[in-house]
Amino acid sequence: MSNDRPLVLPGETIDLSLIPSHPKNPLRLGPGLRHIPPSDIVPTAAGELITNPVKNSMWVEYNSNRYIPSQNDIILAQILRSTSDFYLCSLAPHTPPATLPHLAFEGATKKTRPVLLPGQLVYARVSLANAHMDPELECVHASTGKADGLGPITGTGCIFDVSLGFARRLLMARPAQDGGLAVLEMLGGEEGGGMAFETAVGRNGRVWVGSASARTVVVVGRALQETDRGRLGVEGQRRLVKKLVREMS
Amino acid sequence: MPRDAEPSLNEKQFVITALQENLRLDGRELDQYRPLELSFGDQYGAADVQLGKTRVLAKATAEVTVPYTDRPLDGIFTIATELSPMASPAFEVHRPTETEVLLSRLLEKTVRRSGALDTESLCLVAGQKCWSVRVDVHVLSHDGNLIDASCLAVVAALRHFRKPDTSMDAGVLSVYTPAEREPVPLSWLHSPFCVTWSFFGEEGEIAVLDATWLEEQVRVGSCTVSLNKHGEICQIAKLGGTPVDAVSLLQCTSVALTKVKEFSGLLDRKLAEDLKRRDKGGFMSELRAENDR
Amino acid sequence: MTATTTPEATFGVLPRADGSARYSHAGYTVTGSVNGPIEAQRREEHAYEAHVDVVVRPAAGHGGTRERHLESVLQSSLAQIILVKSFPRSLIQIVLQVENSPENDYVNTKLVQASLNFGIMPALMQTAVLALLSAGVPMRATATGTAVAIMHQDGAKQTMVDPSPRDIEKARSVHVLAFTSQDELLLAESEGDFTVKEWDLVYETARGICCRSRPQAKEGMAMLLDDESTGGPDMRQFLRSTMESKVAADLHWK
Amino acid sequence: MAGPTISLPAPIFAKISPHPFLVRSLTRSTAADHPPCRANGRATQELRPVRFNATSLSHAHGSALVRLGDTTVLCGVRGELLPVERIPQFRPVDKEELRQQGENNNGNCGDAIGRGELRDYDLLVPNIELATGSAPQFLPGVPPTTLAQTLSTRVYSLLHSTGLVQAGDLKIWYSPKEQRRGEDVEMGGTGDKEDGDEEERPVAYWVLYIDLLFVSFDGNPFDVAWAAVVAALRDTRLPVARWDPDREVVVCSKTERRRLNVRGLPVACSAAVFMEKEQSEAGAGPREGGHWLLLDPDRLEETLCKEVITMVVDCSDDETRIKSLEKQGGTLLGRELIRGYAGIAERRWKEVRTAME
Amino acid sequence: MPLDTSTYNLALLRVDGRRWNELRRVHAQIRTQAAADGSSYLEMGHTKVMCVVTGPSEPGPRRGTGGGGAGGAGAGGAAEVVVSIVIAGFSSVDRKRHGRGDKRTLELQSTVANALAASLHIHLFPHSQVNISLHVLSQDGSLLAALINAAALACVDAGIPMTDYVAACTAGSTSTYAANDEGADPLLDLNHQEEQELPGLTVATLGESDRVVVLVCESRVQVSRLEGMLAVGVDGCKQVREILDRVVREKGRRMVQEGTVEKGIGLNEMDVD
Repeated sequence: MSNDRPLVLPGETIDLSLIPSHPKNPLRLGPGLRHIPPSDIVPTAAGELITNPVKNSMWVEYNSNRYIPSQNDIILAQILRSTSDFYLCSLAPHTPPATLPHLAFEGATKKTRPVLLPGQLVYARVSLANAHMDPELECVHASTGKADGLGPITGTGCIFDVSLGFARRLLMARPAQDGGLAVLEMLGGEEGGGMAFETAVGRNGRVWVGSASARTVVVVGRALQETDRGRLGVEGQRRLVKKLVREMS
Repeated sequence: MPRDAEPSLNEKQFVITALQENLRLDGRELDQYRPLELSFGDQYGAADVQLGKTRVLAKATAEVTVPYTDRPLDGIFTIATELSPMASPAFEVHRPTETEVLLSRLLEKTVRRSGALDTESLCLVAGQKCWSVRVDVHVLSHDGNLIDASCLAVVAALRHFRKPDTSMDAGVLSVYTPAEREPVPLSWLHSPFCVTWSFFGEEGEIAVLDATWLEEQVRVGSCTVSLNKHGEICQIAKLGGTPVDAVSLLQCTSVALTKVKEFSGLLDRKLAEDLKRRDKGGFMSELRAENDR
Repeated sequence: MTATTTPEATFGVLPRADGSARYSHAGYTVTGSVNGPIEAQRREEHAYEAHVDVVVRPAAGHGGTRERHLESVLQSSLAQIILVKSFPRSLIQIVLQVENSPENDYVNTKLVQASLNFGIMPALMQTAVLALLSAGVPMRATATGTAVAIMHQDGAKQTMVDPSPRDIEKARSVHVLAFTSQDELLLAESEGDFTVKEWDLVYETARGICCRSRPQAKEGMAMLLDDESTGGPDMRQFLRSTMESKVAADLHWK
Repeated sequence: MAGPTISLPAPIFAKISPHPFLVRSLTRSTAADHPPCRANGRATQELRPVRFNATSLSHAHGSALVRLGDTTVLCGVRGELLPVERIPQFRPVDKEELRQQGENNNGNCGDAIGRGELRDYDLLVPNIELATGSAPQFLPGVPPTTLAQTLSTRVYSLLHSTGLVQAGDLKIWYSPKEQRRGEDVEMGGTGDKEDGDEEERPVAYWVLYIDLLFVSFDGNPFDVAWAAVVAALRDTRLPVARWDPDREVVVCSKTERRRLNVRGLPVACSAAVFMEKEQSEAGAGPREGGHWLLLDPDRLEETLCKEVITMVVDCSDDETRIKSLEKQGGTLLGRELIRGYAGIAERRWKEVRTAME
Repeated sequence: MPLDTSTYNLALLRVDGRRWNELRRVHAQIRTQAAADGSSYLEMGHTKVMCVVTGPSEPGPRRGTGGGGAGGAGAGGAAEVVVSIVIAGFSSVDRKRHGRGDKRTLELQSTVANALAASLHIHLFPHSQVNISLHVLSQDGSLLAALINAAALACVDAGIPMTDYVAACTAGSTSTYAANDEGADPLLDLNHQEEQELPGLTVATLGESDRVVVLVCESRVQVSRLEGMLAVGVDGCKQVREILDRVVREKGRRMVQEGTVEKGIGLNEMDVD
């Protein structure tokens, strides 16, 4: 492991040389770190310590399965039931339900609000998350009033569970370059024989794969899950895609 | 108690639509089992079965005790299945769920009532002392089809198990510690296995083997057939659910028989391998190896 | 002889749990699962902190009073290193399933035994910590533990690390100690017959095993693992190296 | 925290915010003349006086009533006969094993085996009843709480590890030397060698049922429970029993009674660590803020403390022997404090001994 | 079993004098308890069961140990069928206590619940519960079958819409599991003694179809015997269905005569679909 991204365990002391010191902007701590006044910064999880001198931020990179809501995350939620003025949704099994106001949809009014059945899926943003309250969701930009992509999910397709780290990689701007994830491109590209499908990735480790052909959905879903579980590199992904395409056709 | 989350509509619908095209989410054939792994522990009587993401551990133990008054000539044989929160937070300790009850009943009927273990051979002194053989089934990970996996684990554990050797002289019973005498295997009569079918569709016309947890949540009914390799049915359980055509049930049974033969072949092979592993170096050294772990 | 073995751990053995680890050392094999933070039951809900629930399940037989005791000991210790305040009203559930424990071949053991089993405590503790780490549950510190026995071999006292059940039977006194990664004494359980001086000796030995701090920890701790210089494995080093390999595997794409 | 301006009656203050209440009473002295002390008026290092009252029960073979402040425990010991043929896993101690053991732990030969018998045949059966309404949290008629189970486990294992009772005292022997006729008697179970009937053999054991009943509960249950067990055992007198080969039963003498020789006098001493700050949001280590080591904590204090320590010592011989040490739930008690704690335990031991005599 | 088979081979008559394909006398009544929403009493030979149905109604407090809940209660999309079975101590020759926690009883409960749930249109009653409580007064074999039949009748009486009757009976075979003799005949509707000595199974089918709702076999038997037994069982179920149907129509007619209901109502409910 290279020394610029050292391994840290909870409670270990981070030697000061690693802590970025930026003239102006304040130090920003990401997940896996906590600040003990006055000046100690202590990891709370086991992972690689990542620092970004430019943004003057640092965090601990690690993978896990249990999603803990944090503001502005894009997630895939499942409607549990509807109350008088909001839906109760689950973000992950066995966690307290999140609330999604009936009016938090694009152009929703008392009259024209989407009616969602228990078990339906919505692509939403976490609008409020803190330890002492149940999280709140929205399917619309509070400022613009636009849904831009959020909202109920329809059409044939299926949910596939992946690790949180994998979901984060899928959500990266350029997964292939930053996250070493080319599998989706390949499936769409010539390796996959140009399959036609769409995906919606939730921070909470759920990926929705939609396509007219069930076969495609299965292939894509398996490709994702096996890439995640098998921790495949780009080459491995290519081989996997070839294999799947061969099997399923 | 915290219920397990229902799958989303979207998932439910898709599983069905896929199955109608003979597709399963993990790309298996409808009558195909997930990769099955069977391994034995260092100690006698510990079997670990992995069926895809489902994982069951069975451990057999024996102790001398007093037989039941109504059966003075029989030993005691119990199969304990307590699902712990390890399998899923939905299971609480000391709160048997329906899943648990049905599972333990099935194992009871398949292994115990079918007389797989000769309980009379466990009697030491009539009415006074007998062996109490106990199998604990620990479900470590629950991704569907607990029944088949557990049954295989239980049978494997019991066939792998050795109980301390005993001798009777002049009406005096002595039980030897493993250090004194090598333990002896149980007297085993036949090896039954469970094969569980899950049914889908309005008429239950789609039959699937080794359903995953998601599939189990969507299925409209199931039927567990227990057989041994001699083609003896030990138990059949289709406990309600959407009605299924009688003829297709018969087909299920005959397919089950072939699967059972595979299982018992696998088990025999594994047992043989394990025996080879232990034999080298003789018994005491093998014990030491055990401790070194 | 068991003292010289090195501990082994594997992660992600239970794909459906948030975190899991399988740990085997000195003849004990324990599988641990961690789920959480999840919704807590009414009765065990705390307004300001997460409830840590520990379930210990024996390999054979139903858990009895002895398991309850182990659970309460582990619970009180783990609640100290987990940042419980950051997840109010929630539950962190730790289930420890004993798979294998060394058997004493000179006695026919009974199924239910009420007396404490000291040997197993470190294994349980270690498994729990590993599972918590793999679940990414925020923690104040990690912890390492070990068991030490004081034997009287032909008149001479001597300490023995990770004693086997047979050793424990013969030992004058048996001790279990656990330290946090800040070298604080987290847990100390002893029974038998010993003096303060002897306990000091035990403390030193245990500390040597649990908190051997190596500045040059970065490079090749694999070989450091099984050095017998201090009689016993270097637990902290072990913890670090195992986590290192896990993290490296998780972040292979970096 | 209630500032000096607000004045609340102490009990209410204690109810609504126990932690600050205790902190306050520990930090500021009520009167100029005496220093700050615990809410219960004791100094931090001050223990409640312990009172013993032996043979309080007429029917038990031995009993004791122990009071420590408002914690009161009644302990009754009752012996019941267990013929060897009723022990399924009975296994007579064979000679060469005896010898082995003898070599292994020189001196106390056969001791380990004795313990083995006690454990394998469950000859000591402690049982703790908390659910007597002894305290608000223990309502009658509920299943045993974790605390009750934990306590009985601790008592059980301490009973065995200290070797307080010896298997020898509980064994009932039969020597056919003077009684030849016992020979042809079919003794199912006494798995002995051919020459078994020649030499004397054990025919039965006493099983000691040690029942502990919490009459009232105000913290520090283990110390009291253990003291009660020891006192009750010292008080125990078992009727002299022998094997009657004609009737093939064990007969007990009406008049003759033999007291157990209880080995040593182990005494438990517990304390709890009270933190000035409850673990703060930032989760900053417990190091910050003051702390007190509260000896012999009462119920209120126990609810507010996480870290606890219990040390069992025996100073009967010249040198202090520690029989058991249990420290958990915190990281504050380090090596030094525990070292020093031994001294406190010794002090306790002396008090208890004088109280017992 | 020598006893049984030998006598059989002589006269092709069974211990109780029946032929191989003969049902025992089935006697059934519905609307036995005026107070209940639906109720029934059923005898198959000496096996006697009574059943009371309440609901569909507001779900009561959830029972802990899987009291045989069936139907999509989780989603709240359909009614939950909850069955409770009480086996009277005097019901069998040796008076043994069946505690509520008894796993065999729990299994029976969930079997009956799931069997009924398959034919009842519970999806019409979301967020509600159908409580079926069964009392076993006397046991002489074919218990599960009797329970299912009684429950089916009671549900009809309660007027809960259903696809068709679920009718059940048992079938056996004169061959012991070891002997794989082809000469073995299948038997219909086993009594207690036959259940003890011969392999047998319980079948429940939906209406007149050959579609099997319940198939329970608890004894060792050659797989080759299964087909024969199943065929006989399914056929038996049809006979049972006829009997149940007659009982219901009979009762319906009498009610019309007595004017307790206007013509039509009592009966229409059955063919709601």
